[in-house]
Amino acid sequence: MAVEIKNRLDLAAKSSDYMHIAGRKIENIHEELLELEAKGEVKVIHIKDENKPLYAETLFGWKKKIPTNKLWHHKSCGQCGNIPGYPVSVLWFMNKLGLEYIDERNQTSCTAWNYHGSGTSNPVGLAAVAVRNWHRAYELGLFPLFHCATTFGDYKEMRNLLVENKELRDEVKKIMNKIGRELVIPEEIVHYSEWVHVLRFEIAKLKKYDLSDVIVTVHPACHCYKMIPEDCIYDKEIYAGKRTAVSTGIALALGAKVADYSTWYDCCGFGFRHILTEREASRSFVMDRKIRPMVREANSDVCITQDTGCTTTLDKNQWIGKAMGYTEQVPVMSDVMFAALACGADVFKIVQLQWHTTDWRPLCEKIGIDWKKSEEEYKAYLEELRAGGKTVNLYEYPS
Amino acid sequence: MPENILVIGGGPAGLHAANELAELGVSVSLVERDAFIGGNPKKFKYKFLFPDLQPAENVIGELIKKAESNKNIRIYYSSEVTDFKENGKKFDVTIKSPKGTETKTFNSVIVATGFEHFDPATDSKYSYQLFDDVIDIKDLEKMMGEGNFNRPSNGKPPRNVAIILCVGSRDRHVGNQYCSRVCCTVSVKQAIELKEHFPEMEVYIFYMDIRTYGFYEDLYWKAMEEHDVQIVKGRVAEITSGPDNTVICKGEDTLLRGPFEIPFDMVVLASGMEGGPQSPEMSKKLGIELDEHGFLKPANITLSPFKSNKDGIFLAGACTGPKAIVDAIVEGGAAAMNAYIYAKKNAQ
Amino acid sequence: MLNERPVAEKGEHIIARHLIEDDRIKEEKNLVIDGVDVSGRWNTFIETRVDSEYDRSFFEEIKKTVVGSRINRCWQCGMCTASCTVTPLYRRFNPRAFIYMMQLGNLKELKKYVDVAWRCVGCYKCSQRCPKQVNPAEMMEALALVVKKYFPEELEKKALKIDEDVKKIYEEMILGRGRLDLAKLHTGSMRKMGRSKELLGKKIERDAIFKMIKDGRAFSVLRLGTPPKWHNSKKAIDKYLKNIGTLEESL
Amino acid sequence: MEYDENGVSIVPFEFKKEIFEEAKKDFRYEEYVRGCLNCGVCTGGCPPHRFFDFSPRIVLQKCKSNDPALVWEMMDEYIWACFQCFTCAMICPFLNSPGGVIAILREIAVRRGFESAKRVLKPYSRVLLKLTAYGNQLSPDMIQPDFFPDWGPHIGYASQDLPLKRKAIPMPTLQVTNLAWDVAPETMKELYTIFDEAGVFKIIEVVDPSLYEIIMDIIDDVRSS
Amino acid sequence: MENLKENQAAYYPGCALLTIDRAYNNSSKMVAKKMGIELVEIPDYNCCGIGEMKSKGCVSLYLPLRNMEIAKTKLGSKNLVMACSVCYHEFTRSIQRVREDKSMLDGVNAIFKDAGEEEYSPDGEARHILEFLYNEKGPGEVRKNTVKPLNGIKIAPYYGCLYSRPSMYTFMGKKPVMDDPEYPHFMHEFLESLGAEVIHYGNEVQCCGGRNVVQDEETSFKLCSQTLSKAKNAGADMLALICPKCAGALDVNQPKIVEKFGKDSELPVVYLTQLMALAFGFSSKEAEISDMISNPLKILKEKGF
Repeated sequence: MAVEIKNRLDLAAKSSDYMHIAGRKIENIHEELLELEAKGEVKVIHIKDENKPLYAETLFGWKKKIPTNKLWHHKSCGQCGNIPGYPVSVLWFMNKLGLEYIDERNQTSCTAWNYHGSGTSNPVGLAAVAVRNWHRAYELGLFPLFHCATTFGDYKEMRNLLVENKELRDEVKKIMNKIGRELVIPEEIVHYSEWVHVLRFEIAKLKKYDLSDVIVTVHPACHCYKMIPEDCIYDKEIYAGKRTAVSTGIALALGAKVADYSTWYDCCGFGFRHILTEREASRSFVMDRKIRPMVREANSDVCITQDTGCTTTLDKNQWIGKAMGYTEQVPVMSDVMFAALACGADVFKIVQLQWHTTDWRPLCEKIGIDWKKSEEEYKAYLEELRAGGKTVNLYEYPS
Repeated sequence: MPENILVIGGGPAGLHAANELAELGVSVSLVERDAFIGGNPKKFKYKFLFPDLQPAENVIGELIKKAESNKNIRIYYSSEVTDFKENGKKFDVTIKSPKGTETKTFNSVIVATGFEHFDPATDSKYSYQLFDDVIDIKDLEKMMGEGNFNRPSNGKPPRNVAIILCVGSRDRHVGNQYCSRVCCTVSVKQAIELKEHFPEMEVYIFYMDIRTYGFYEDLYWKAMEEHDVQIVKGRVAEITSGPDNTVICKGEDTLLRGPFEIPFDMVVLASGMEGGPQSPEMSKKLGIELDEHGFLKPANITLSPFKSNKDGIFLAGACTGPKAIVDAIVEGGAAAMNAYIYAKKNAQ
Repeated sequence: MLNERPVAEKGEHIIARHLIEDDRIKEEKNLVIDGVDVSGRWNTFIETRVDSEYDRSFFEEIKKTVVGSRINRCWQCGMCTASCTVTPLYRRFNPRAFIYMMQLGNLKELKKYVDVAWRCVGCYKCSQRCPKQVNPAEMMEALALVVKKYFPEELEKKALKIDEDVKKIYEEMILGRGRLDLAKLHTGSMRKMGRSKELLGKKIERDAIFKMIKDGRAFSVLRLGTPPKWHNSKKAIDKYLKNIGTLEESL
Repeated sequence: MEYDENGVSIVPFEFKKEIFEEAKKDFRYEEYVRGCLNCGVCTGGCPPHRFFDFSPRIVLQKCKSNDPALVWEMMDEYIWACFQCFTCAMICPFLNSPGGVIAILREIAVRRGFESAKRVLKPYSRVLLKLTAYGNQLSPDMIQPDFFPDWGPHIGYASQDLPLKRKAIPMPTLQVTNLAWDVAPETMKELYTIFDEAGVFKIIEVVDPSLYEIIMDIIDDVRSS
Repeated sequence: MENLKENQAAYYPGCALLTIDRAYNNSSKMVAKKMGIELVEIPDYNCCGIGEMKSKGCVSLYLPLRNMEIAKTKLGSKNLVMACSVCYHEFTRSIQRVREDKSMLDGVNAIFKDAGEEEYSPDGEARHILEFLYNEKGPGEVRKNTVKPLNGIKIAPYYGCLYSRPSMYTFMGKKPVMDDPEYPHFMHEFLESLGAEVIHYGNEVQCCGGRNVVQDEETSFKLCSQTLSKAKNAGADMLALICPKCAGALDVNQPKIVEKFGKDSELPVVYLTQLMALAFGFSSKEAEISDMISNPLKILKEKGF
């Protein structure tokens, strides 16, 4: 039976100064990619100065270039369909920070959720979809930013497969020819949470509320840090460089307390197919392996995630816990949504917590956010729209 | 005029080689990067050596005393070889020490630059440096050498301890595919010492294969039969926070085919041995071959394990691969004899 | 061989259902929460199967017994199971695993095997071949002690109950009289198993019994008697068993 | 189909061999299945292992055994217990990817239209439809109380007044209800070409013919618009 | 106390041999006598525990050792001969356990003390009749005494488990020759000396499941049918035993086994000492061959006995 682990609040901010030994570990895919580019085999979407890149260290000590400007949003179906506050918060911050980007209709899903859930695709299909979307960013002269962790993981894998297999490249080139596109590969595959991570101190400057009383538990996304792990950000100032730093980084930068719990490494129970068709497994996993430890061990006020599926799974499955005596509840939101809350974004119009199942109101009250006022305003706004009013958009399509 | 022989590295192998050569009347120059000699056993304060659990001081202290008292041996502390040139069958070597730089001609050279302990901090799954109570083999050796058997986090005796084998060995993630040979034996030795100090403590060893080869097996049997050390088959996959200030080791018990998540007061990582940065450095400076594991490569691993691929340069000890102190000493002797023969032949 | 995929009673919508033991599936047939009908699969939960502690006290307990004194030696090489006479007949009978579970104090896992654990035939092949002289054959006796103490309810199940009852007959005879009356053992056991009718009702049994009566062997049993002064031994044994302070203690 | 007591379908050995060969022919197989030390680290971190008697170590061991019968044992149900979280691949000291092998095996099960795969995918067809017909896997109007009673009464909130609430989202791409975001028809057409070429439609035809018909109708509409 | 003479040995009969398996008891004594050793029964013997008392701590050790103590005090013999393999196992086990573990010796002696008996010190050995006759007299002596060789009879020797296993108990300190625990051969040699044809069939030391024969017929019958059919298929006319427990499983239960597993498992079973008695010139009546349920008399008659 789990017991409170109160003394582990300091763990996340622990630092360490070990040395990575250069030249060991897995071969660096980036060098091979550049070789292919030199041979004219592929085109590479480079991160240019105009992308205002910042650097972060990955698991084995490589420097990863994270572009922060001139980005092409590769949205996530789960986020847009289910947790709209998720992409909206990203755009909200981009506007706040005065960064350039494009969000458009010419983008498909990465199709990897379907693949990992059902197996109804193949590497050629996955890689072609990936390249199509990459090429769209390329032709606009922008760098793609991926919102979903599964997209991120899948695209990392597709990049590696494309770099390593000529046959696959040829297949994909053939398909690209048919749709009038080319084989392009981005220099780095970048997840929005990495963008948040490298800009976390900039973001923290926008902070409106004091979070020092808020205890946060972080749920890292498997497809972020477990798939192609060498590409993930680890920071020696965060968890002593032992756990992926994104999400924890922004929570710390915002001044919240990050508590450890015993099932940090566990997945959320999404299981791709399971969340839709076998929720028996998903909900058991959520309650037993994630929510209960988060509440019992860490007394957590909020669970912070970095991915679509995790947010949905952890949020939606708490209510049914009552059926089997799981009384623990904790609001769930992504790191960027939490940051937006802290920086004064509207609870309803921007962060859109109204779509969430678990009760997030006590958290708002703890932070000092007047959610009732927001709710009133939102209701009035809806009436306005119903009467034929126009949406106040964060962004308009480029003409 | 006596032969001049250079020994690089003042660990067990280098010291023994130097002592043997000095006995033969050779003039030995011993270059040591640290301010002391005795190598890793001295540096990390090893307490007892297997298999007979004699105090490390008896062995290492004896080697140091001999070297320091022999006037045929000149020891360069805190020094390094900065320049190395072949001069016919001889070698012109520049040694940089705090006292200055000097260039000498040597008839032959023995490389005994030893190994480095694998740093478990570079393998994230073990949470080393994240949890105070997760320590490694050399930390524990040092603690025990100082008479401290308590938990680093709170100074209290641990109720149970997990020892995790194959940390940094047999793992492609960290780039080390080889078996480090001695960690199993050191671990069972440490388990015995822990149990002797705290008989009530529970000690568990998580293993994939236990490789206490040869007579070292005696220690393994002793640990089980006399000290009730429990072995559990399964490598640990994760270490996380546990209740009451413990850390939880998670893994699969491959014999029961089920998951375990056990809280421990202290976890000891049996980190392996690596060639360290000094091996490629030697390879570059001396122009000798490096193997795919990051150690120096013997000319013929079976016939002449103590020879480098270059005539006149000999290898001894853990610079050619993980080995026990006794093997390092044996190789020191063998390298000394071969270096002496080479020097004698080509003295004119 | 089955013509249809086996369907479980609970959690039948879980694809890999046979990878979960039945008792780990929690499901309410009819359930309404907050006005929402979540009957059946909508409230199914699966319990985890994680081992979260090692119970060493259990190991110490076994180590104190005569039969289990070498439990600390076992290194799980599997020679015992490889040699075992019973394993080929009952795959789940695995001495190596039983010893391991006892070493780690994993009662939860052990309990799953109680139904086969008693089947050891005591042939000592395992003990002969064990490279560390753990004596697995006797470890199975230790296992019986464990079952008796920790899962007394399991002893009520049919096969185990018979084993236990027969053992009791042996015990009463040997400790009570100092000698064993094989005829009485046979008839007593048959009675315990509810097979008394077979004794004279079944031709094979009847033939053997008549044969033994005819050649006089049946009556020799009656003359076996009890060693003189056995009551002294009996008293000493009883005293020992009361105060032994281990799993072997008789209550 | 006949099944053994573990729910594994009974097929001739030759067929098992054929399936195993098909898996081995996949260009990723060699990279995913290198060697196995049987150390159990993969399973030690495996989330479904906590609930199912499912173990990536066993997956690897069975593949390494080179015994088609053992691999076949996993084809019906075993492979579908995996959560595809890739903890195993992250941690394996041999750099195997048991999760990746499972993806290959699932592909085969689906491509071949195994009964088990059909059973698994039946409730999944709505997602397949959205994805292949519109290039977008999920839509806000899919979350209906009927399908998600276990997500509680709040689910009702999402489905009430949905178009208005979607309209209130300050991103033009998101102001639709039948898709997660508004995908341009030209973009959909590109995707159809990709799926055609990669054989994805063919797979769906095998595994769910009626779904295939529906999808084709939609595609024809989009293509002719 | 009456000390034994030189050609006498202390003998532990055991419960089965005094009753149901009297044929084994009597033939053993007859054969030993013929070979020059008189087996003298110890008085006031008690049951060895027959393997069923192992869960009773030191009681399981006390039971056999009490008999060793009787042999020592009443007959002045440190050693004790017995014909039953189960008894043999219990005796050797007890002696070995108290020898290597002082705490167990103390436990046993506490019972001895409470019972008002003399304390036990582990200095003697238990001997199995086969091993005893082999080591004391040898196959040569057998051949010498054979007056009616068993020519033309194909015999499958069956040792069972506890005669030879585990060697850490059974053959500790036995001189001059130890039988092989995995491939015992003393009975082979005896049978050859008797003039019989020895059949090799692979199940010589396979278990008969006799220990659980009462409560677990299922297992025992399966094991027995394997052994019987293997021997029969190898061409054996009969199976020779050295343990009454094995007889319980293979002989007494044979009709049931045949009923369940078919005629393949039908094979006459006889004790080694009975065969020796026949070859030594005793009549089949004296050897009490008719006691066996599996009817070895028929084949013996065919072969001229």
